[in-house]
Amino acid sequence: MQRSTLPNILLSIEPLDLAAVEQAVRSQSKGAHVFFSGTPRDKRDQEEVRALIFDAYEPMAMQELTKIQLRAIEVFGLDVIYIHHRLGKCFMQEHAVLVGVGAPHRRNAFEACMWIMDELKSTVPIWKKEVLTNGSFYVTAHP
Amino acid sequence: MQRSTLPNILLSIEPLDLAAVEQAVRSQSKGAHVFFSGTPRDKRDQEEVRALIFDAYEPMAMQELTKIQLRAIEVFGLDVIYIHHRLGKCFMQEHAVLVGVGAPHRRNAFEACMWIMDELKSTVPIWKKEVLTNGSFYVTAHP
Amino acid sequence: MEHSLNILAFGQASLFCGGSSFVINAALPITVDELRCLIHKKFPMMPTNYMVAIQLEYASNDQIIGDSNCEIAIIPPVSGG
Amino acid sequence: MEHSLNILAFGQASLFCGGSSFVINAALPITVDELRCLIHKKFPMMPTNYMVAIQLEYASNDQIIGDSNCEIAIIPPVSGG
Repeated sequence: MQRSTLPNILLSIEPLDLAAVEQAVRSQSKGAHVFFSGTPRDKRDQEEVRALIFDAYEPMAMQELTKIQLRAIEVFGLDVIYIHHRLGKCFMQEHAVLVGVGAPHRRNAFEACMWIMDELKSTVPIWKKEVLTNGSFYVTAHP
Repeated sequence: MQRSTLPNILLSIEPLDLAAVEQAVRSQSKGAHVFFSGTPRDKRDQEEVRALIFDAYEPMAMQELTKIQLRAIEVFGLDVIYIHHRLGKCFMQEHAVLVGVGAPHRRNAFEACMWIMDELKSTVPIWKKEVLTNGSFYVTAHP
Repeated sequence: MEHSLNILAFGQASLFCGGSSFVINAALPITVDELRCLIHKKFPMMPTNYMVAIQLEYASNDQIIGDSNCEIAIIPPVSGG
Repeated sequence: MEHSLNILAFGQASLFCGGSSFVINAALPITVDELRCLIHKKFPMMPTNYMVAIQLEYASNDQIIGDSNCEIAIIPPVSGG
């Protein structure tokens, strides 16, 4: 299988690119490919959300994401895995997070992708602020 | 939310387009988007597979896919759902099947996508022939 | 009175009946189960692990076929996806 | 002897300490639990539902901090994804 130059783990202030992830997964895996994209929800209670701002403790976030990557490959027998997370300002309809996995069978691909998102949301030091259209910020105390 | 002209249910002899599905899901749903792509495996026992050929009982397949679509929306509370299946000759690295769903929360999006694929594989009248590189065909008796 | 039932065949089934459809002669009404017996007599080599669809819907074995114009198909195990 | 520990603060925690880092003076070695008490004394309004990371790894409350040069961070509940 050809190697891709797309990084498997990425924290990026630029918009994330599902087509690139999909292309990279497809070139390295036959069988079942599952992709997850999280986009900002546009409401916080009654208030309209205009954008998200993501901050990270970058070196630790990279290390935690790498742990997730290695564990997912081992546990679910993945052929390939990409985990990309947006940093900085993320507008509506942009990807906040992208996960792409390839495995010989779909059950493993689905379960890996779910597990990756559960882990990411509980361990990776990234924080979200919601920018409301009234100009205020909302910071979740208990996500 | 803007409507998309992409059909929600599609049987197509043309290559399937994940980018189009992703774009359509994103324009109609905020929150969690899950995409599944099945590509042909390249081995049948020791023999190399060159392509797949899909035949369908088309009017019944469309009807069964529509049942899956409506049930998935109802059970999993989806915002949007696309199920596209390739017909005719499908080469390696082309999508045999594409599913895209959008839901407010990721658990529902993942579970819907898994359920859709399970249903599709057990009820939709589509049949696969594997074209081996030695020129012979392989037809699964018990998939 | 005998009727001619046109039966559509797909997937593996079409390999055993030599094409995409065939005709079964039967006195209507008959059940799906009875139709299966007639098909088995005509094509004894055809595996019997198929479903029958009537008017694009999966039919149970005790469902009755009363109309020779309804669309009948035999659906061997599917393998899409 | 007192050492100055530089503590990185992220997310909600940074709203309570007025920036992305602050200094705690402590006689080393101390445990993570003892560090938490010192942080609570300095910033009583800061919620205590954070984790402590030492050298980029989550630390348990009984882990010992013996080196004032190690990188220490307080990690409030994360909200990525």
